[in-house]
Amino acid sequence: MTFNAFLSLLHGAGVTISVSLAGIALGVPFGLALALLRWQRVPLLAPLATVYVSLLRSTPAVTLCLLIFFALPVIGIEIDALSAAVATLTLNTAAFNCEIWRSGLMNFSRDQIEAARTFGMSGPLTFRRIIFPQLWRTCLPSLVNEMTLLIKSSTAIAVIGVAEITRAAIRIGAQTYDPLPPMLVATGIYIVLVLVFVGLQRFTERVYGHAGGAA
Amino acid sequence: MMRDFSLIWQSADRLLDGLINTVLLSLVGAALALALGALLAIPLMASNPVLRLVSRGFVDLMRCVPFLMLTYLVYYGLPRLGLRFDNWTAGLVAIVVYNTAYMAEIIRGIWSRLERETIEAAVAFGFHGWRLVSRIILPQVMLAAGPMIGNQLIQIIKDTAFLTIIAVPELTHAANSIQAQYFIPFATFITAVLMYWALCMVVEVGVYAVERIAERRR
Amino acid sequence: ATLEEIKARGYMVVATEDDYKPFEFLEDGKPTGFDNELLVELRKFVPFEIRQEIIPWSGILAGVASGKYDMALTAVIITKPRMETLAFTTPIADATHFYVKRKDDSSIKEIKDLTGKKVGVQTGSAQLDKLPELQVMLDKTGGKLGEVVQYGSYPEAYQDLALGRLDYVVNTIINLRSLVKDKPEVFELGQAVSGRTVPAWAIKKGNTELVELINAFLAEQKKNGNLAKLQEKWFGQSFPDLPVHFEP
Amino acid sequence: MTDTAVKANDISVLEISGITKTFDDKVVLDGVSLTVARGQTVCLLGPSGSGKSTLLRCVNWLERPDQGTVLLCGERIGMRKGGVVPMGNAELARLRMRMGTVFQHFNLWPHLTVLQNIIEAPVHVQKRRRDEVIAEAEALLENVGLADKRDAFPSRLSGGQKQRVGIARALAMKPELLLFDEPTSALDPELVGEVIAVMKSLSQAGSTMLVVTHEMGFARETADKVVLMDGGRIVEQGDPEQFFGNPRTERARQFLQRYVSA
Amino acid sequence: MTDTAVKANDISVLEISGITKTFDDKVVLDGVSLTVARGQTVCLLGPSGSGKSTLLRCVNWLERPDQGTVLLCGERIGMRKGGVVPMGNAELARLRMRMGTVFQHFNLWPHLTVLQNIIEAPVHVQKRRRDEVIAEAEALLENVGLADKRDAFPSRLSGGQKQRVGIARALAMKPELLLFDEPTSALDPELVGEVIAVMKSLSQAGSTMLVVTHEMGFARETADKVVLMDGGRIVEQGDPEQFFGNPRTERARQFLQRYVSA
Ligand SMILES: Nc1ncnc2c1ncn2[C@@H]1O[C@H](COP(=O)(O)OP(=O)(O)OP(=O)(O)O)[C@@H](O)[C@H]1O
Ligand SMILES: Nc1ncnc2c1ncn2[C@@H]1O[C@H](COP(=O)(O)OP(=O)(O)OP(=O)(O)O)[C@@H](O)[C@H]1O
Ligand SMILES: [Mg+2]
Ligand SMILES: [Mg+2]
Repeated sequence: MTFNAFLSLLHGAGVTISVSLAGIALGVPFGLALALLRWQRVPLLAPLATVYVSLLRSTPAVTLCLLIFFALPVIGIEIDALSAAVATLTLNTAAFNCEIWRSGLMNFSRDQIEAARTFGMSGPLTFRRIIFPQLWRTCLPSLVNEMTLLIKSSTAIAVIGVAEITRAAIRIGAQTYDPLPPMLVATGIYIVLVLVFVGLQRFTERVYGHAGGAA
Repeated sequence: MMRDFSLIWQSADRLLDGLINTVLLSLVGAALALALGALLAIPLMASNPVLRLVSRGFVDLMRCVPFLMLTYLVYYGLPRLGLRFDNWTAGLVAIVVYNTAYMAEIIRGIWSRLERETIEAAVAFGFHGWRLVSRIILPQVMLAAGPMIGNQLIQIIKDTAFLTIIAVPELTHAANSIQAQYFIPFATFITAVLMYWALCMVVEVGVYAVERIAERRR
Repeated sequence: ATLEEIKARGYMVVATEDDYKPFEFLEDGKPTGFDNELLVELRKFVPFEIRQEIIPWSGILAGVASGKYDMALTAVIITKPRMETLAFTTPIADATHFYVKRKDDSSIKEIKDLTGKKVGVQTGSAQLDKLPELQVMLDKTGGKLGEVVQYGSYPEAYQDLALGRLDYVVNTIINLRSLVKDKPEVFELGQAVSGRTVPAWAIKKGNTELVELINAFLAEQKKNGNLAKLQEKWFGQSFPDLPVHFEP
Repeated sequence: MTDTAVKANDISVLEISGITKTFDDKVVLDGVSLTVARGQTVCLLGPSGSGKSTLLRCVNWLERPDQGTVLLCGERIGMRKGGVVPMGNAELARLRMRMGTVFQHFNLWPHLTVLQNIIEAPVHVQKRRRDEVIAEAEALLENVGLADKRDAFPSRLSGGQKQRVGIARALAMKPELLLFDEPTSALDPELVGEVIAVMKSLSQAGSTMLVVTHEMGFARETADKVVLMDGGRIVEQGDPEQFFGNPRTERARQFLQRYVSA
Repeated sequence: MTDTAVKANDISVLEISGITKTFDDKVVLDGVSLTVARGQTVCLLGPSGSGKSTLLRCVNWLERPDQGTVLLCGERIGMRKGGVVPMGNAELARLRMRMGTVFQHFNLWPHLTVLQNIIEAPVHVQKRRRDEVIAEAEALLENVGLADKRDAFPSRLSGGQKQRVGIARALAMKPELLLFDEPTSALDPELVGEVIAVMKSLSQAGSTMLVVTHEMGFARETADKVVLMDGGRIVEQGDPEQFFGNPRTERARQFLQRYVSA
């Protein structure tokens, strides 16, 4: 592998990082919003969220990406490749995150919510002050699971010409007929990247592990 | 578009073969990954730091490695060490090893936030080891983790699609073959998505049933 | 878009692949290869701007089908099923199918030795469609086609061939020659296993005016010798007797 | 004991009438009516499963009764004027804010420290000034003997300690009506005395309390009115002297007898 | 009251000596020694936070004491012979199986019905025959007045009902030693009477009990020995007549005084 090839891998890594971060930053709160709709059984919106989750979870990311990029313009919505990539990852991960948040919400202590209500806390205030500070800790391992999957599956966006790490590696391999070295380097980059998230999870668990617990 | 679908109808047998492979791989993969994931959660929660470190190392490694890469390693790498699987087995091994780690982490996450008191009560009544895990802890975890485990089961179904690179003739493999042959991507995708959707529905019905059971106990 | 629409808006969009050496690939991030050099000439030929998108094969399929790209400027092999949805330009090369085998495998010497052996091809590829022709050849010697394994792309098939999971792989002469040149110690080129096969650029079916414009360009390239020069440069040989219209 | 007659003339802080509640075909409350006048301390007695907790939960509308009305200082809880349209959450919250509840199972918030548990609602619901609330909370903690646990998390407290935090948390709201669900059931006798002292001083300061309890001593000494429930109904109510000295119903006699023998 | 003198001559079912336990630099138990003879009922009294629950938790080794030994029928708990090597979980479980615990906060298993909660350990730990255990469990449920809640889940029970299930669950183990952590704290007086009747009959059938309680009446009537803890130490122990009638220490006098006044 030449130095230039390595540079193009690094460039791919930059694309993967920025697209993944955008997907996570948008997808995690979007998933939470969907979960709240379902948890509160909001009429009309809750069933819609259910169908959304069901459909989006079963659509492969590559397919979703192609549909967004190539099919949306047919109905008059023009979208550039990078936005389509971020939209793909966001919409996809939000469906999975919704289920994670919902799982946490359903298991949240009813007694604590009741205590909050008797103290006159409104729904949003209860959520902000009582539920969420505990909820995210319960959901963290699974959320990070989903983040790792998102980063690794972000290669799906290559199909519309966004050259992230894997695509960069494939391009190098296609040129040299020796796919292994660029693939190994790409894998190494993935491992380092995901390790940052996993490490942050472990660190957070250590810091917040002691406070709380069941009252 | 109608003509596209009629072209697909002509290749229905290929899609059906793919679907059967996908179902088999998902079913066996999911069952094994869930069972092994539950087992792996035990060392993850162990008080012995060595056990904990080793199992966590495995889990975090799997979470870091791209699934495609793992599949490559199992299929093309292991033969160099003298371990040779056919593509179906290699695919299954990759799916199980990879998803076991994810399942274990999901289960550990819920487990670590179970009410300590109910577990202590069980310990005080003489439960320990596997029986404590299987009778008191896992049932509570499974009831609480329904949607999260459902997520991962759906990931397994979709992971089978990656096995197309090692020539496992599953659903995506069949769909790709048809779309490239006739150059009709969208009709093929829609057909495939509908088929995957049907499979995921099975998972969703299961998750819903678990939620019902859990609801009655809350 | 039709030629009229293209002229009106002032540009056309073509899609090329990024991992299809020697037709199109990237060298230090810059597109190069046979098709990319032709694209330089095409830009000079047409009276409008040409925008290029570099996309993997599966994206090209979807893009041309949806009309986002006006032309797949890549070596799309002309087959009957594809002609149902696509229009093809004048062929740009010869892509008759050959087989490749492991160098150390002495059991295969000629076509009839292929009987019952395990073959790898790309899924949904033209190569797959061509296998019946090999079947016919084998029939003549009383043999039969062995198990067919379909791969997502060729590099994996070559890997499995090297590992001994396959006995031979079928692909176009151009690709195989390029492969054998790179890995002479592992692979060895065999004989032709199909009749004549040609690749061309693909345009959405019905867009005849655009096809005609591109055909005019290719005819000019043929006449001024540039096409032959590029074929020589990238494929190691030229194909002077390519048909203008090809019916598979 | 304070003068019941005078207090009863005041406006009722709580007026429960005809509350019925059914769980899975099982009638848990069966037409319960009860009033608590300003400044009164009403004790709710009754065997396990008689519906005492459920009645309290109906008062702050955690449980929606099937029938009946609950009025807090004349304002209807849970239903808008007219009694057909259910109240919005914001309205409910405003009414609930005026009641303080101490739960049978404490229900402390595990992610907050003792002090944070206490100031949470006054600061974020009542929007009172943080430093002022903290000062009050510290005084309350002093009162219930937990000044040193100020920054501990609930999981580190013993049962009695948790319950005392629960009481402090309810008091910090300065509520018009205090609801207690067995506030002393997990406290040892020493602390029961202290807590009762706190409650008495509250009573004198004009607070109104509805207390579910098994502490007959407390009921006898502190209550202005004693109510005995059984099987979802009120079987007897009256002032404690009469109730404990000379119960009118057979059921009450039976209930008290067991108590004396235990 | 049964004859303490005779019982004390029997072998000790429980022998605690010199237990010390520290949490974050805070000494919670400070050299506690205590024996419970076969058939004895020992009541543990003391103010909140004095370490009563922690002592019980040390007995079944849920909490590992820093120092001291616990013997169950002469067998050391938590440590292998020699007292250096900690016990394996299986060994510990075998010993714990012989003790039944009723928790202050019930700690029922939420995923199991009332009946399943009761039969879980006898069937799966003690490996007794299922139908036999079910029959016994039903009889126990009858005893504690919960026959109709057989198939309900714990979340649907009132506080007192949960506590009674907890008691039935412990009794179903037919344990050699029963540990109660405030078993009656959430019960009404009527039930306290019933539960105490159950406990008395157990006592007569030869069961041995260590009971943390705030019910002075119960301690006075049922205990063979009363132990007062304060600040992690035993400040006084003796037979109930002497303890309640004529306490030796100032601390006990003070403790009892509060109780009487409450
Ligand atoms: N969510 C519920 N679903 C079904 N039944 C319930 C539910 N909550 C309470 N019950 C039943 O209603 C009855 C009354 O319960 P409640 O908690 O009001 O009793 P209580 O008088 O407070 O008893 P305790 O003194 O034991 O606390 C009980 O029989 C209980 O089993
Ligand atoms: N895990 C723990 N970490 C730190 N301190 C603890 C822990 N568990 C208990 N304590 C402290 O130990 C002391 C004794 O607690 P314990 O639960 O034994 O009291 P108790 O006598 O049972 O009181 P109560 O009657 O209120 O139940 C308390 O001060 C408590 O705060
Ligand atoms: Mg109650
Ligand atoms: Mg205690």
